[in-house]
Amino acid sequence: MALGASVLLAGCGRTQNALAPESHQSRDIASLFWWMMGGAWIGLGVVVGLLVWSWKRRRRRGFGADTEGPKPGERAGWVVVLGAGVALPIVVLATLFVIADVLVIRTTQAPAKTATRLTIRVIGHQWWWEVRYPGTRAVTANEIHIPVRTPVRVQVTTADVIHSFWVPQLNRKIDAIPERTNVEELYADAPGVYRGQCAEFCGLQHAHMGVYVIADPPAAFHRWLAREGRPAAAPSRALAARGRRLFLGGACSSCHTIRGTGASGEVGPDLTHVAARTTLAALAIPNRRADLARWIANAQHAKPGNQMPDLRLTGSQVGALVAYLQGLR
Amino acid sequence: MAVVEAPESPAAAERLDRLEQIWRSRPGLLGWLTTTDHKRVGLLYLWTTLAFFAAGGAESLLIRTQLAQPNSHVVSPSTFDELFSMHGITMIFFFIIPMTTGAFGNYLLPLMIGARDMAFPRMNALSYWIFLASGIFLYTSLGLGMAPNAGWFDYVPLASRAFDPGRNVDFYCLGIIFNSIASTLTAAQFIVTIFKSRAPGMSLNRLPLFCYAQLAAAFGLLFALPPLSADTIFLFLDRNVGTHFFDVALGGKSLLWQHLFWIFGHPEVYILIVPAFGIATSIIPAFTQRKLVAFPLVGIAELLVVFIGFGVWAHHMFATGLPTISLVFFAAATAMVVIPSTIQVFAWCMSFVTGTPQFKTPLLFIAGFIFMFVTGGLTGIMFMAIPFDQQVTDTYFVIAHFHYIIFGAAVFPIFGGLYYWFPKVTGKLYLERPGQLSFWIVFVGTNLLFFPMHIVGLLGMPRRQYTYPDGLGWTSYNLAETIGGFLTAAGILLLLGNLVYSYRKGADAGSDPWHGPTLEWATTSPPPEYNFPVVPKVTSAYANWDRDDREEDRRRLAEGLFVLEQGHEQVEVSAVDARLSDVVPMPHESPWPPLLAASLALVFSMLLLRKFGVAGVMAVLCVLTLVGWHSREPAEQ
Amino acid sequence: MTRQRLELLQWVGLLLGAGVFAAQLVVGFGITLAECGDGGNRFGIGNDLWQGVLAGAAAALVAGAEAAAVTVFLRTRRTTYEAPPPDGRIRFLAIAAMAANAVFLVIVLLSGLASILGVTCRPG
Amino acid sequence: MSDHILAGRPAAGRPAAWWAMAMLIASEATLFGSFVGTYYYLRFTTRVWPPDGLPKPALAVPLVLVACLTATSVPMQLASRAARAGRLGATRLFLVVALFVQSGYFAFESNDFGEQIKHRFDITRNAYSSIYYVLLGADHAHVFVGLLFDLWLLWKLARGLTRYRVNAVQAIAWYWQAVIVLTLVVTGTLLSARA
Repeated sequence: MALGASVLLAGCGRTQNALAPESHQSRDIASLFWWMMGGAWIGLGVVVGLLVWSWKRRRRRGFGADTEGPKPGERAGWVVVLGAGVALPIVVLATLFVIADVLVIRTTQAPAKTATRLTIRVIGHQWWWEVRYPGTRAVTANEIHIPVRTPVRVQVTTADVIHSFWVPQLNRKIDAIPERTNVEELYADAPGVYRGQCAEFCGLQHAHMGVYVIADPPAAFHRWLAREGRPAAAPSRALAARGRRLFLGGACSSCHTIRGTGASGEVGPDLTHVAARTTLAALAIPNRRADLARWIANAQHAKPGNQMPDLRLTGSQVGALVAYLQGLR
Repeated sequence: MAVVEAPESPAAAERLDRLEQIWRSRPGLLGWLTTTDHKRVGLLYLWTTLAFFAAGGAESLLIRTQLAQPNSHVVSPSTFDELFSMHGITMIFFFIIPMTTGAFGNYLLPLMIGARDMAFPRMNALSYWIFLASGIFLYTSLGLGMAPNAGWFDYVPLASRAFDPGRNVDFYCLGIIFNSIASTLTAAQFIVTIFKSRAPGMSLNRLPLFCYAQLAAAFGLLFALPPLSADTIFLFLDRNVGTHFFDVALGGKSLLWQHLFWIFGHPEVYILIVPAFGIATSIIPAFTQRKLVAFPLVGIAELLVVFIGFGVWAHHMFATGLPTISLVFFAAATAMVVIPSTIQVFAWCMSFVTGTPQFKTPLLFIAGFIFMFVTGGLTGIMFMAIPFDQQVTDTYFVIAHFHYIIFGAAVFPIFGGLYYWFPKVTGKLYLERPGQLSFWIVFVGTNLLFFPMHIVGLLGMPRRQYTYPDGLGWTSYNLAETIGGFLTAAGILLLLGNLVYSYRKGADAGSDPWHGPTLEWATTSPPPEYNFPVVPKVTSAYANWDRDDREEDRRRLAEGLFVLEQGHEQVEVSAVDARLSDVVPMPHESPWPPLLAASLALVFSMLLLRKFGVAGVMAVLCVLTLVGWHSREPAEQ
Repeated sequence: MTRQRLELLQWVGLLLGAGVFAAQLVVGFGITLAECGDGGNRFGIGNDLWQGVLAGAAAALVAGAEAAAVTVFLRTRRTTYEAPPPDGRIRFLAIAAMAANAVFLVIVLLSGLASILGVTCRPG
Repeated sequence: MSDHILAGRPAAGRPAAWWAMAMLIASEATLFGSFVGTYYYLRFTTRVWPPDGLPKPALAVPLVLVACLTATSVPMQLASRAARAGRLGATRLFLVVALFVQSGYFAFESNDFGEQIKHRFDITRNAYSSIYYVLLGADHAHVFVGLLFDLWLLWKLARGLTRYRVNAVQAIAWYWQAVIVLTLVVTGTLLSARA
């Protein structure tokens, strides 16, 4: 099953390396960097060369000989300053400007309305990402599934402060600004899990606001989307059923939504299919039974300052809730 | 060739005595409290800024310790936020600007232009006292555990009351405005002094490049600070009065903050480094014994970099989703703001090559500065490529870039300058070998500290996160950076130790140990309170290398010409060509500057406590202080 | 040429280019705001046309400033930038202005060009 | 005073006090530039201006008042010239005339400021009201400071004319010219909401 595959992929080789591009946008940016870095090393080399040369010839003239009268090598100095300090850089920089800001930018800027068929809404919260698929009921968090080799339009907004949505292997970052809806294109060459993270300081847990973009083969993606749109499965086992009652009766449902139940809170992530995700708390901890139990027991331990209060639950209550949530695939 | 040593005639000796008596300042603590002597003000700035440097450094070492390992808990997330916010604010507003302008500028500017003091000595003292008060004001917040915690650029809405209900950001707003008053006064002071108080003959084509740099920085401060004040005023009103400048729900705009902040914030970067260029352009001629190559181009470059710096602000906002056609204006300016820097870099290098470089400690620091500045500059150029900027902005790549600039291009020359002018200020020589050792430790340390940041940035590590997970390839680099941080600190301690030891036990320096090019080397070390026994004759930008003019000074002293020993006076000249226009009486010591600063501190404290009525009363107190200040006219002395 | 004329040309060369660069940046950015901002687009400004006119005019003025500086530079051949004022200072500032205006000219042309070639109002 | 070195030299250029005031004005002008820039930034990024159906600013009264204030630039200039000519009486007279008009302007405007907040709309209403009152208030504050300058100056001149006070008259006249320009800019900006 594709999900299993992606979970597997999530386990290995995840990286945020901007120089390991997996899309044409990211690749253009990376090659832009390699060219600029080459030029930079040359420039630095020239300057260091001049300094070293001056050190080599430091004794050729008596110290203090030149302070009166004509300045030695003034003409040569002017030539170098005007040539290497004015003319050459103007030409090089103008060229770079045209390449980067007129040509390359066409691939990285927001896609034209007609360029994409799938649109995804990503909403930044302190400190997690809400993900919606307009036209479907699918709502998830911190894991964005996209079809591979398909241009996807991502609309980035925020529910509170400024965040910045950034998945380096796929594209440049785009800020989530209260007064605007920003747009960028996501495109993945190959199936896989691409790690991203909030890049704009957004408060206490800025460090723990990660996101996965999971590129699946189209068929698998659509299966996933269909299942993600369905309401939550009813618990089969008694313990899980008790967990469900606890969830709906207790504080949980006032902050979390589980479609198909009475729980419709808006503060925290939608948990309808929480068990299908690979991590919890925006990549802060893996989505395993033990970690989930620890998280429910005291969310402030793994991610101090986050919005989920310590509910002072007993061990058996936690166990029931875990059993219920683990059933929500 | 100090003129005051061994005056030829008894008449000259008698004139010097009269100058002594006219300019002598009060002994003891009171003398320092009421001083208007630019040299004393400069030293006060020096000690204070070094203290803030220590604070900011300690904060950065704590940050590095926390980040040395993944998932570590050396400090809590909230403490970490306060640490990096205070580190940025301290280093920028309370160390580098007051060090390069307040300390170096105040001490050296009048000496280099052959003046006896700044144009407005009491206002000069006021700048210092306000600066000190604002620093104490801001650091009180740290003591109260209410330090600014939304970063030094303090983006809204994170900094709005809804998401930051404490007093932290109010401390930020008021502290910044308070500090801006001091910087604005300094800026106005320097501009007027450079235009009006030069020695006759020092026309604009003979103004030392150090002064050009100070002029550029002063203009930068004068025009960059008001947008910041507007911004912080808006934020303070939003938080405390209920306005809605940044409140999106009621028509405000969060990007408004960013525009105004960066209209200040980018010129700010050049304001930080241009005075350091001035230090470099003073040290290079002295230790290559050669007038700087392409003098006019370097002079204009120093002004140009600040001017164009006002046109690049939105390159800090490339990721905010502004239209491409808006961004390109700032990208184009960002590309070309490089040219003034390339001009200067090659002028410096060609002066090394065509001169006779003598690699003593100050010149080593300048060579290191050129290396660091070029490295940081080349990564800076990359940000004009909008797509690349959007990829690496807000990552450690940017941290690496601007620390190469701010530490490499501003602090290295500061260290070089401390060594270079140490003999002038103290009359003692520093120890050369420990000095060179301190350079190499700092050089290796800073590169170990900052270079890996490029790599972790490209590996995707965002800035301002209090910790990071293992397994993303960031760990070893972060450890290296932390080691580099402590190595740098060790080098700085060695540097300071060298200077302290030399101050107490160093060999006698004489008035001109380096055969220096500019006028400060033409007087004794340390300089007398009246700086020069006569208003110096100036016919070139390297006045101290014109032997005939210095001869002329001795003749003037003997004949009693341009000695001004009748009163507490200095000459005033025409702004452009420095034609002698007037002899003006100068105010002497005054108790009012510290008093005014104190009453201003009361105003700001009351604003912090939202006691606006009381603040108004305190403002009246300020007005009364000003009336008292002007009750005694210099003419009536 | 009289010294007053040289003096005037020198200041024109030094200050005009700077002012024009600043104006073109602010106005050009303002046009994009007016074109793409919520409250702006009702002004119905055609970005490309306006940017073209603006950049063209700005470039012409900066070129004028450069010409003034060059003229002064040529007319003061007999002196040096270290000579006593006003001659030395006039030559000194003319040299400075020549360098500065070259930079301003490139900025104006690049930004004008890119603001026309870019896709209007597409977020960057 | 060691005037002998000045023998036969005409005083070249303006006094340092004038330059210092120029610096103050430059920084104040930039501050107002930021305010005005903010006003237009908000306007360009807001659909309806003024928003939320707030009333457009009144036209006639502000224009008349600003005209009166502008007129005072003449007596201020005359005062500074008289001072340079050493004519104490004339200086005092012109200053008093200017002060009279200026304080009238301030009295009326500050009262109107309070009335607007009370009866038209409050500063905490929205972003428009915020920038509207900040612009207006900042301008009035500068007029008020100018009044303090005038009073201090007259108090100083009561004890004769020194070179120091001549400089002060010039500097303060210079300040008023700038405040008048700022007032014109602010008024123009606020009235542009009617366009």
